[in-house]
Amino acid sequence: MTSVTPETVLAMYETALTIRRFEQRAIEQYRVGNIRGYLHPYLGEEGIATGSIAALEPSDYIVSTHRGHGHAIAKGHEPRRMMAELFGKETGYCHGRGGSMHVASRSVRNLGANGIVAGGLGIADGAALSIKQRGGSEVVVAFCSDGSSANGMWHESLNLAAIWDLPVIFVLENNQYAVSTPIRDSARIEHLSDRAAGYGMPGVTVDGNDAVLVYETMQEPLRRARAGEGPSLIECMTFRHGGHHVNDPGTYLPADQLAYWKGHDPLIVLRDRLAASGVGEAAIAEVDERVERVMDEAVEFATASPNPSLEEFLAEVAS
Amino acid sequence: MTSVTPETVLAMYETALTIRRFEQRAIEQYRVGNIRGYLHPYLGEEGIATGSIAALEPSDYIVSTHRGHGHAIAKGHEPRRMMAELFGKETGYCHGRGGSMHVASRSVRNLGANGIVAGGLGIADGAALSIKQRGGSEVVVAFCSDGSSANGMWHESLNLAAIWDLPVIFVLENNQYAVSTPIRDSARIEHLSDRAAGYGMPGVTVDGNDAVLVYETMQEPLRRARAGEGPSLIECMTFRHGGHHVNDPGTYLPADQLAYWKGHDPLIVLRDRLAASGVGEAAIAEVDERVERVMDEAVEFATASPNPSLEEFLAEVAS
Amino acid sequence: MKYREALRAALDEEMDRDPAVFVVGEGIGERGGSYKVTEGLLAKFGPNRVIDTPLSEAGFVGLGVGAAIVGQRPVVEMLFIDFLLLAGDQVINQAAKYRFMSGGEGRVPLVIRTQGGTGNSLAGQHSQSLEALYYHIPGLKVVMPSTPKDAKGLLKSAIRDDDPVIFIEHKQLYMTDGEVPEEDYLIPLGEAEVKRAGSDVTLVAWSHMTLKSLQAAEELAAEGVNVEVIDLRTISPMDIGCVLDSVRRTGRLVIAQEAVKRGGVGSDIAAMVAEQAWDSLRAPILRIAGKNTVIPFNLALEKAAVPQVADIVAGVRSVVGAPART
Amino acid sequence: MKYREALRAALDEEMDRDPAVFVVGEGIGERGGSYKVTEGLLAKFGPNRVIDTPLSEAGFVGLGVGAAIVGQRPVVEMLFIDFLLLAGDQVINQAAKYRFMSGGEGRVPLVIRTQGGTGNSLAGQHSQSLEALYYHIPGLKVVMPSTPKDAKGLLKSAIRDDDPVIFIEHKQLYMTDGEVPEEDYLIPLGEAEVKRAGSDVTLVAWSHMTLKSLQAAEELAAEGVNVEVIDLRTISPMDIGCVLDSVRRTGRLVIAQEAVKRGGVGSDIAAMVAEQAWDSLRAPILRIAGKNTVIPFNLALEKAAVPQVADIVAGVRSVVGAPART
Ligand SMILES: Cc1ncc(C[n+]2csc(CCOP(=O)(O)OP(=O)(O)O)c2C)c(N)n1
Ligand SMILES: Cc1ncc(C[n+]2csc(CCOP(=O)(O)OP(=O)(O)O)c2C)c(N)n1
Ligand SMILES: [Mg+2]
Ligand SMILES: [Mg+2]
Repeated sequence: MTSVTPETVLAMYETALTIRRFEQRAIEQYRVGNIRGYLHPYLGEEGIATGSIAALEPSDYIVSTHRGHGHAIAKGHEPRRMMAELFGKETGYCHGRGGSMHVASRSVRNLGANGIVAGGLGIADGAALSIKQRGGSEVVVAFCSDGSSANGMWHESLNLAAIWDLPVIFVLENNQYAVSTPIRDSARIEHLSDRAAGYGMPGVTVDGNDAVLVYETMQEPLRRARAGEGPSLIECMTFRHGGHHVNDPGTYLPADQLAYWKGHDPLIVLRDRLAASGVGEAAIAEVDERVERVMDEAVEFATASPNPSLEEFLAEVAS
Repeated sequence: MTSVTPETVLAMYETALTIRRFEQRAIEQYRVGNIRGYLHPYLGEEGIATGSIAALEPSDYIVSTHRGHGHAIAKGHEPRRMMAELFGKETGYCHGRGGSMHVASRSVRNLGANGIVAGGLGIADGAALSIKQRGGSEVVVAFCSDGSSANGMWHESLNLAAIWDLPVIFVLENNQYAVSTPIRDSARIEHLSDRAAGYGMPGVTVDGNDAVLVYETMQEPLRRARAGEGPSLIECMTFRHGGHHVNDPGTYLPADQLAYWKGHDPLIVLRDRLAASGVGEAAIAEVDERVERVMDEAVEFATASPNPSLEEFLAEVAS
Repeated sequence: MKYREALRAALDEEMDRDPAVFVVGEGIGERGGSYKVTEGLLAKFGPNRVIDTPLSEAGFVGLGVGAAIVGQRPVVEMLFIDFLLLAGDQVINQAAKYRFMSGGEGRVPLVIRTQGGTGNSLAGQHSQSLEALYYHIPGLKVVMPSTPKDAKGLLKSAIRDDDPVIFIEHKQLYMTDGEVPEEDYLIPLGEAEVKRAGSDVTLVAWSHMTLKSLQAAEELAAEGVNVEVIDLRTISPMDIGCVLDSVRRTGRLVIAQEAVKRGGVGSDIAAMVAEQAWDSLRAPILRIAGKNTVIPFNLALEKAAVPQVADIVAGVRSVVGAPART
Repeated sequence: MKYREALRAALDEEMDRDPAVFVVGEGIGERGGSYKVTEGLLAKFGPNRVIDTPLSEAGFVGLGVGAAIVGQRPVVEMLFIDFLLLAGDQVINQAAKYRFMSGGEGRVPLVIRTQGGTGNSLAGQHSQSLEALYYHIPGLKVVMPSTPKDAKGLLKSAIRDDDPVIFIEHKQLYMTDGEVPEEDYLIPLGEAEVKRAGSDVTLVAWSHMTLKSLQAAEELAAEGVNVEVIDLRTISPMDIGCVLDSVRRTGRLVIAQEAVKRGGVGSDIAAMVAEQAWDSLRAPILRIAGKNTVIPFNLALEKAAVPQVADIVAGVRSVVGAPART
């Protein structure tokens, strides 16, 4: 266990809050018709991306999911260019061609969100293999979900990483539902992390809503990976604050469970951590204000940005 | 543990010997050009199909593999029509259209061999689901291989069977090699049966070259399945007596390992079991003779049989 | 009745009629499916015949194949045709080939219901038109209805068919309305329908493109161009005879498809007609199709990637205007 | 030099030239691959660049995609094109779309080497010709060389290409012999080659069918029929210009493909030529192709399922004999 400095906790708080507010703003913009398509909010799960990515170096890679805004922001994507992508604008990370489910950027080593559940896990292995081939010490964090664990790609990717000692950390975000299907209907085991043993890799289950705990839990897997000792699986328990996507009311989520997890909100947990590490309200208020400014600016930027050029697109695809 | 009667042991011996001699005859026929394509001998692995299928009722189903002659013969396919199929003759089980990798028959409830490793496991789940839907008590034995355990289909099929309590028994034939790749290079665990825990199903590893032990090991999984308590995984350790297919010299197989397993030949083990249960040489000799006759007849039948009608085929596919 | 309601009625009636029919897919039970096609079926038929699955696409398609082989009539719902690629082996190597490889003894009465197409800004992995992939595979039938009436009658026929059928719906059709007969009826697989009679040019389409083609025909009628619109309804087996008859009368053929032009079904139609109605053709065959691109997220780009009514109108005009060869 | 040796030489040279190039697949190391293409590479380049994988087709194709995205140049060997269906999502939804969906920033310099075709009595799941499936997908290039020289030059170009390339070999070609230049050379993707010049009729083929077409041309020459044989070599991007030029001279086109006719690449060629060389065509375009069947195990049936030299000869005769339209 590393001791986490107050600065680190405050930085995590800022990351988590940025994700929270980004999602809330994105939903607002969706409601007024500025954003279309699928939008899968990370609301309630911020602790995982925040804690796990805070433990990384900028040179480390991540592979994201369909619920990927949190991963991207934590890895350093600019909220304004993220928002612009959600708007489908030319200034977005994918020049409006990818949208929410395909945000990616070399600049921050985010290998990409994915519209196919588990579809990015092989990509994570491949990036990790190339690190190994080049003798590098970077790590790939592969975010995946409870639903993905039922998919063959999840199995193949964990096994390949294990047999080749690839520097991958599989961070499984167990929000306990795949759309309306509870994980207990998709797996007959208590902890998905128990599957790690079947690949001969360490697996652990932790509270994903405690960013600091996630951060600390990352340390040993990171050491292992950088030392060439192979992959690990970290299952982070969490829960959505709402529907599967912006148009899903999510009424199937049990009220009591939802209430419990909303009470155990990652931001509440972080505020307690801040208090415990003696960070004052003033410093927190400063962060709160900065985040608001960044969000205002992000929405303005996205709104003011031009659409992609139709002519350019038609030229690209001529034939 | 059920006590196995001498009659049962003798019947298993006949099955195992039939498989052994069938494969040897098929290889002879391949060498002289009467059989073409891929032919994956079951030589050395006879104990598994023999013991597991001896424990079944005729109404139970099996799903087979690319190395499927043993499963088919044990389930009751006629050697002559099997041989005819390998010859590509009209009298074969698939009228010469399928060949060695696609032998199947409703009559004995063999849902089919498969050219795609792990490709039949979903089919096994589906047959099991329909048994459950109809309230039947039949069981599906899904044969699979060490190589198949690295495939996503293996994972998905075991998990679906587990969550729905399907009456499937996954019999994993671990001959320790996938062509020239040793299983230790494909899995970082001691026993593949340890993966069963990840699906919440019982898993066990046994000596696959001891047909009687395999037969006994089947009893509890069969009870579970028939009682609607769900699937099980039985890993049966074994080893090929030669190459992956008839044209593979298999020189990569370690000599000492090969020697050990040849000494632990399923037929030798069965002969010891026969001796132990007091079955006399006369009874055994009778079986040996009968098997030879059946094999002679099978080769004669296949040789004398007509090829499929080209006209009929062209009519079928007209368009 | 709405297209999605017609599909639901077909499932409901067939499940009533035959206990071997069941549905399986992601979120099709309590939730009623992403497009609400299976709504209410769980309550009526119970969890034994309306089954929610995990995200194991290859697994549950394989499950459908196996259940079908032993006599059930599974209707597997694949949320997006894009995801059917995860079960490519099960569809193409298993379902499509089992009958032939077993020497004709084995049958696979499996229906895979799925949907494709653009229009909802779902980007590259949720908007494809991939019918050509399955059209090319011996052993598969491919159905792509454009109206509620066809959807119901064809789905019922697909369920009763003894071979695997890929039943492809379209995102933009679920909420469309149309007349659906009161009485029980079937529409046979492999029969095209002339959705609008005409004499100047034959316009062939299927699925959502049929609706766009009919709109185009309306506009062209105003210009005095008399377009015959044929809806293939089933693309495999294809009712090419219906197309040939029409072309022999009109002498001109335009094909409108949402899928990418290269290697699309339209190319096959063009090749067959050019081969078999050679002497009747008075102008080159025109294929109006999707552009050579991944479907973009941005709405305007997405629209530009696939044929719109205006593109069809312009295309037909150019063919009708072309100097006739006699 | 044999076809398989030419492929090996290409891999060897590119791995020497660029440390980012590596090969991964089933049994390609010590064993040298089922068709012995990678023999000797493990000894020379070591296990870090010559990697044996378990039977995790989707996994190791995905691995190739990921390695390519971060700058490696993986050459993934898929034993049979039939098995590539297990990685359909990785090829079509991931590799093919990454560049576009990332707004052009991401590139996937991945080569998937695989092989297809009939001739070895391997039955339905090991004998398919599935190039049409990948030909239809924007973002993929598809190469199908017929000679050792082309195989080497095209594989080297494929490895240096920054987009995913499906490189399809043929079972019957590995042991074929041919001249291969001593010096280092490349053959650009997307260039067809006139393998035999002629004036009476254009015969288009690719992969193994090119060899059968050249034999057919020989036989026809004896009858005084002068056949121009074009080997597409790359089917996507396709050098349709080469075909059009030829047809404009000969006025007649025959296409020979091993794949099933329905929805095959040949239909696309026919449609393009009928559209763009309409006035030059003096007879209907003939497509000679595989029958509408799963490939049978029995040798005689297998032969009957795909075009043989005699079928091509007969087909070309019928087209040349057809009354010319002027
Ligand atoms: C392979 C695949 N199957 C199905 C879908 C449709 N889909 C998108 S998200 C989702 C639920 C995923 O649940 P989970 O994997 O737990 O991730 P979560 O949404 O809870 O973060 C489904 C079924 C998909 N995108 N990809
Ligand atoms: C999905 C798939 N991948 C690869 C192959 C080619 N292949 C056929 S058998 C085989 C080895 C299989 O080894 P294993 O699964 O252990 O079965 P065994 O041959 O040892 O019985 C391979 C790689 C195949 N048929 N299917
Ligand atoms: Mg979830
Ligand atoms: Mg094995």
